[in-house]
Amino acid sequence: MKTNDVILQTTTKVIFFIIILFSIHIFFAGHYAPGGGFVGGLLTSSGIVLLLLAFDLKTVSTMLPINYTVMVAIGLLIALGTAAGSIFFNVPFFTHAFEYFTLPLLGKQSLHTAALFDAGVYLVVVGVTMTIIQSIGEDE
Amino acid sequence: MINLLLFPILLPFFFAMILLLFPKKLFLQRTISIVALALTAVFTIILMLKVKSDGIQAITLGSWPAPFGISMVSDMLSVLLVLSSTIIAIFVVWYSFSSIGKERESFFYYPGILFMLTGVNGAFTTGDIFNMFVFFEVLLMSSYLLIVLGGEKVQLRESIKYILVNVISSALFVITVAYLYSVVGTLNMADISVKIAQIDQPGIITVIAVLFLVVFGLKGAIFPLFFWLPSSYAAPPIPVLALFGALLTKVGVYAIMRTYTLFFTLDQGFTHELLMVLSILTIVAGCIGALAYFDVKKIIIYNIIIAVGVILFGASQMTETALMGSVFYLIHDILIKGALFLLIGVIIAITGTSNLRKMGGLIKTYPMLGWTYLIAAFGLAGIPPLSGFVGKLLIVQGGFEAGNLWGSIFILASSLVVLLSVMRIFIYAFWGEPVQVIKLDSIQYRNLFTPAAILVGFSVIYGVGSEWLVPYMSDAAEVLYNPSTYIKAVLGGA
Amino acid sequence: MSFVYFIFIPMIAALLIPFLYKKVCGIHTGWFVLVIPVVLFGLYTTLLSNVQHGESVTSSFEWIPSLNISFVSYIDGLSLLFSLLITGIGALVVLYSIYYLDKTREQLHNFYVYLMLFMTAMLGVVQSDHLISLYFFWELTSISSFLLIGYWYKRDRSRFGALKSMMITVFGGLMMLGGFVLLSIMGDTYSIRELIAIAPELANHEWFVWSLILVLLGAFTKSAQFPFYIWLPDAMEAPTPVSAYLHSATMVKAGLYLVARFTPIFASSEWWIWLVTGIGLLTLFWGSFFALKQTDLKGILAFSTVSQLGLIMSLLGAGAISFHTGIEDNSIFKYAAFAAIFHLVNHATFKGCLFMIAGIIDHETGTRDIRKLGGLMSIMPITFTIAMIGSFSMAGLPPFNGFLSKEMFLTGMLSIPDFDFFAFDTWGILFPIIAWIASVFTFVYSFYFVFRTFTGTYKPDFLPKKAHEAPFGMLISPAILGLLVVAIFFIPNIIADILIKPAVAAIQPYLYSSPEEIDIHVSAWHGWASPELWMTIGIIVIGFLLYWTLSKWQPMFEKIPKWFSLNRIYDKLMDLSETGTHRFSSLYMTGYMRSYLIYMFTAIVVLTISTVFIKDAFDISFAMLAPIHLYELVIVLVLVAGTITVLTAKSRLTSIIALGSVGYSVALFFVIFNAPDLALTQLVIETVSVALFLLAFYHLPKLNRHENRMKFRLGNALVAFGVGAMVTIVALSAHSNKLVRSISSYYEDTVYSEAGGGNIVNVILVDYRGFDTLFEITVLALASLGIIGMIKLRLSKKKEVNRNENK
Amino acid sequence: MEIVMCFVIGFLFMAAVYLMLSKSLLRIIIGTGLLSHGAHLLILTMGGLGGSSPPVVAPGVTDYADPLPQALILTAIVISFGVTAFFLVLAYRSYQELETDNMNLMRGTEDHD
Repeated sequence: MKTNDVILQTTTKVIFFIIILFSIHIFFAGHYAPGGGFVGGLLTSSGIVLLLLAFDLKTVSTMLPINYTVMVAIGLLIALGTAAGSIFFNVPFFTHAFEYFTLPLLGKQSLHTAALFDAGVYLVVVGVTMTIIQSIGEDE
Repeated sequence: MINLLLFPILLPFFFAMILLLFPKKLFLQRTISIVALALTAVFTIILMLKVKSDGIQAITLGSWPAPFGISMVSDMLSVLLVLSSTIIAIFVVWYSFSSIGKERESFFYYPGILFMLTGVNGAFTTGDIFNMFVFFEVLLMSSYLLIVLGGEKVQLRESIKYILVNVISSALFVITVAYLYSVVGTLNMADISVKIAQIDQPGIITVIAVLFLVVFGLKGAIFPLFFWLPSSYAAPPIPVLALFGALLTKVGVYAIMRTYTLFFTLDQGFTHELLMVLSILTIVAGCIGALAYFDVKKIIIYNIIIAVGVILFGASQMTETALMGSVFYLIHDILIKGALFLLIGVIIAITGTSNLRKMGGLIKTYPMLGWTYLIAAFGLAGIPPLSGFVGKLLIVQGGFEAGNLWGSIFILASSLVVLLSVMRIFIYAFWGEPVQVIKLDSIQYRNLFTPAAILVGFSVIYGVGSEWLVPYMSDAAEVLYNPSTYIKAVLGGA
Repeated sequence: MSFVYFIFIPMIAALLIPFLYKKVCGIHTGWFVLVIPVVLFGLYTTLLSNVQHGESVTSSFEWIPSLNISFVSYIDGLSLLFSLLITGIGALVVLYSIYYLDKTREQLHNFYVYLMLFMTAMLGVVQSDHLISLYFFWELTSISSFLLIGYWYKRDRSRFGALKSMMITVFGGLMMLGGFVLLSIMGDTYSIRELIAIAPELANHEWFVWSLILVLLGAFTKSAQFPFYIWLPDAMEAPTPVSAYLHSATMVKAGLYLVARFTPIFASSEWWIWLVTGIGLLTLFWGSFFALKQTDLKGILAFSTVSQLGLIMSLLGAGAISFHTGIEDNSIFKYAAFAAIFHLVNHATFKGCLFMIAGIIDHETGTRDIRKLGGLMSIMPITFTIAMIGSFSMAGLPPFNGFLSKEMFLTGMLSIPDFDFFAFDTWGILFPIIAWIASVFTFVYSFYFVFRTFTGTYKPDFLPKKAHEAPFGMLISPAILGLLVVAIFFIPNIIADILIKPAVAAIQPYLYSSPEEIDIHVSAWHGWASPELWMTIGIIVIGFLLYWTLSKWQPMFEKIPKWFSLNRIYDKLMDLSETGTHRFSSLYMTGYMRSYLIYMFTAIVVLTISTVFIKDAFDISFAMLAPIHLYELVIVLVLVAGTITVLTAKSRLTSIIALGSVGYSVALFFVIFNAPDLALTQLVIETVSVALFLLAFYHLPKLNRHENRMKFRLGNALVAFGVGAMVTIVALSAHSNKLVRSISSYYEDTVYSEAGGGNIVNVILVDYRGFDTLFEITVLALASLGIIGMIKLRLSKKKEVNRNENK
Repeated sequence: MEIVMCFVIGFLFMAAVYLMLSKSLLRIIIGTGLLSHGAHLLILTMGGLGGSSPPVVAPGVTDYADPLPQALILTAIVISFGVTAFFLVLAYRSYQELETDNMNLMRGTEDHD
């Protein structure tokens, strides 16, 4: 069993990074093409689940020492914070701001507060999925 | 501060997130939640005064024009409901300090309450029908959390039923919104009202009206959709029960009142007649249950159902008097139900049982508790000058004005059953031969009794000081009776 | 002076009582309390001269001015008479209670708080001109009476009696409120005076009779009229001072007051005359007859009170006839109202006195059971004398005040057949006959009460205590009342001028504009030719014979079958309210979720589908449809097949996987209907969900064994089919009724330019409707918090551990 | 196609309700899963299934599928995911505490006397 695990674990690590990269891509694509924080977050967590399958829970939690509840809270705070920023400008809540830029290589891009909001969504989704899986997994 | 009306939603929301960061620090959990609620109350009062002076507050989020973004609307009705919900939450949290237990407190109990308040306040404030669904889900999900928290056998068993019913009602909510969207192509509530008026409420809209009644009726526990409520509500600990009993059904009632005064006003001969018949049957069902059980929790729980019937009866009359009565009664019921649940919580803590037949003679050892309970009971039954009276009087009057003689007389007669059911608690628990009681230590007793008593005090002030409330109540009823101001505030112009 | 505030004096004083009770232990709390009624009595006497000239005193304070709800004190003759009764008898009762209730053994503060609360309530009832404040005080009397009856709350009978009286009187009160609200809508005012002023207009209103009946329900329940009287005998569980005060002299007369007060409004209706007179007379007879069945002294007095209240009620009804006959023809009807008030005063004196006597006997012998009593005359001579005075007055003998008013009553009843409206000329003859029979029984029970107690043989063995004369202080109050009983007989016309005529003028404003106009003179002697005299002689002779033979026929009461009683109806109702509702409720509150779901689904389906057909809303339009492609049908088939597999799967694993396949086909639908975001999300979510299902499932190995296919149940299938049909029907109709263009083109137009995005769905999610998303992730977060709580916090385990440790 | 979909959705609802009326907790939860699938498809159908391209802005395209229902569905999907997860764990905990997944054995007493 142990030797097999090593192969599995190594491949998993590779796949994990691929998944993470892909999920980040999906996340950023969201505003213009299908994707977004939600799907991105789910993909990331499935990557972590893969790690969980290959290693045991303890190893993963030392590899990724993350308190997922806090992650959820921070995600929510980011999302709320983005939306609430508009309160300080006395415009309706959730008013976003964006600007188009033309960058070398990447062409026309935009910088958008909505992306920040989506990042909050991303964090919450990862946090939630991992919390659920972790708590069920820890329970014997 | 054009975002002021969002504060009652965002403040508890924000603080709930903060609380997630350190779940085990109980002192901070308690302090922050009380501070959060107090802040919320302060901002709600500011908002209420603003609504009073400047009229309906409305904002469409994201700076989009009205039907396209999500509109939030604070009219007098919703701000009053938000205020009373916040007040109830404060007292429930205070009561929880010495009753809910450290274990629950360190597993997101306070964030759960704050999130629930977020959902409740959001549902009262939103001006978008799909957003209302989302807020419903927030408050439901927090209620799932709270009802099951602790994982006792009864809780698990009853949570399953509770969640199942709510999953069904949520699915129905979604499909009903979808039907409505198919016909009128919009989600903004003011806009829906305009569109329905344009197409003169064809039959399909009436069908959708009935579906909405069903959806909100499931939440509000009207006949014949109330069956799930009694045993589910009896499962969680008292503070949670108080919160549920005071607030959750009221959200359903509010939604019925809102949709039936804003959307479906053109076929009242059918829709409102149906609402009236169902509300009367609701009262009957509640009365039967309130008399059938010798369990203090059950008695008050069934009284929730009776009150829902009374409020909706008023709403179905569509006269200005009756609507004002309904608003009066709605707020009264939030306060008095909260108070009563906390009081019977004290009784249960003292006697160690909720079975009336095992109680007796408490008036000798706990006289203040007895008198406070009696006042609350009379308030519930609508004895003047306590809080239930003015609302009931106006509902009855409005019913007569609308020509529903029997209905109004029936409402009056139902007060007798309410009185009988709550007096039974008084007679069995406080009178009679004293039975062995658990000796509560006096500090704990005081900590439990004080919030309950103050809440009863609030309800007394609510009744005696009705004069100060009338301007607010009549503003609230005015919007229901004549929703054009609501539409104007959201869509502007027109 | 603002008399409206005086109403609240007892209530405010009540707040001080517990304090005094605690601090000043040496003195009986009653002495402090006594000051209040005495002072108020004095205050009200100052109004006597005003009222005699037909003036009235009004004062008010506002409660909810925006709804026109306020407290208005309006003191005219009628109100003043009652106010004086309330404070006067109140003072005597408090004095009596000082000796009756032991200051060491009883919780005096409670007693006096209730009593003062009651005094305020009662003053409020008789002075309120405003309908709502009248109702307020009315309910307050019921509540304080409830508390007083339940004063000895450990006794079963006290609790029973308290609840019974409250249920019946509050019911009446609620109905009365309904009547009031109707009146206020009809007349557009809450003021009784204003309503009286426009009474003729009200009479034509369709709700007039409704309001009349509802108001009468209030009056009848409070004044213990047939068939509502049943609470009064049970109210005798209250301490005797309370019975004397509330349940004979004052509270039970609130109903009479109400009838008197509303006579000017309702007198025009034959319903009013028939109901008030008829029910009154029936009650009179019923009470007097069943008084003889009683063996408890207070029981006899309770039934006697019922009967006397009926008497007064019937007189008030007869008095209303004068509205139709007018004053000119000098008919006898105008006497009726006078007689009613006169008897009301007399009754308060002699009945109050008798109750106190009953209390003394109870206090000194330890029992009220008339079968154990007897021969007390020599032991308690003073008590006996006072009792004689009271009883003879009650029996209608001279020279006591009861004789005078009884004569007037007979006069009134005799004249009823003369009235030629409303079929009184045919049925009216019954009235004097019933009145006469009832008077005979009245005579008998009066004798029964006094002579069975005081004459005959003394039976010390039966008595819990050794009997002796009552202490002096306890005798003062009944003695004063006894003196009044005699005094009124000799100076009836002075009393009439001061008290009664002003009250009558208030009842019959359509006859008199001021009390001075009332030309009624009370005399004890009407000459040999008067039929009243012969009736009275008849009453005495027959009554004496019946009393003589009482022991022969009294057992007859036992023969009346048990089920034949109104109390049984009340008991049945209460039983129904406990066990009946419980049994009924258990029929449907089964605890099975399945049955609840079936009720609810059935209701939803029936409501919705019948609305569809009633409103003729069903519609299928073939316009605007998307075309059907073959591959779409294939996915439909896959989805249906997946669903059927879920339904029929034997193992749960199969159904989970089949559910997954349904989810994936939904994702495919999203693909073909141009919803890539949805498809992506659905795919990922479906995967995670199936994983979760399996994870939860994986943890439950032991349940795997007894798996089997779902049994087909027709009931479930029908309900399920109904729901499916409903969803389809409404969906078809809704889709065929796309009456308004959707708002979504706005998003297509603005997404790039104003929102800075390209994926419209995503931009809606994070921008246009970002608020939804914010709370949608909150729901997710909450779910995870809930899950942590569920997994980690297990109080039931902990409880079990605790329990084991305690063992 | 909408008409076909209406029937498919009705069928899903029927199956869901039938499962919910069964006594096995797991089947009931599966039922709620079917219920939400039905509801999501219904929202899509009610928005109209026409529209020749996905609602992603592209040059030259005018006939987009209605984006609003899609956004609503996305919200609804996420929420029902949360609820299902919660419900599953609840079921799992109930098995542990009550040692059954039979709803008929989870009656609970309505009476306390």
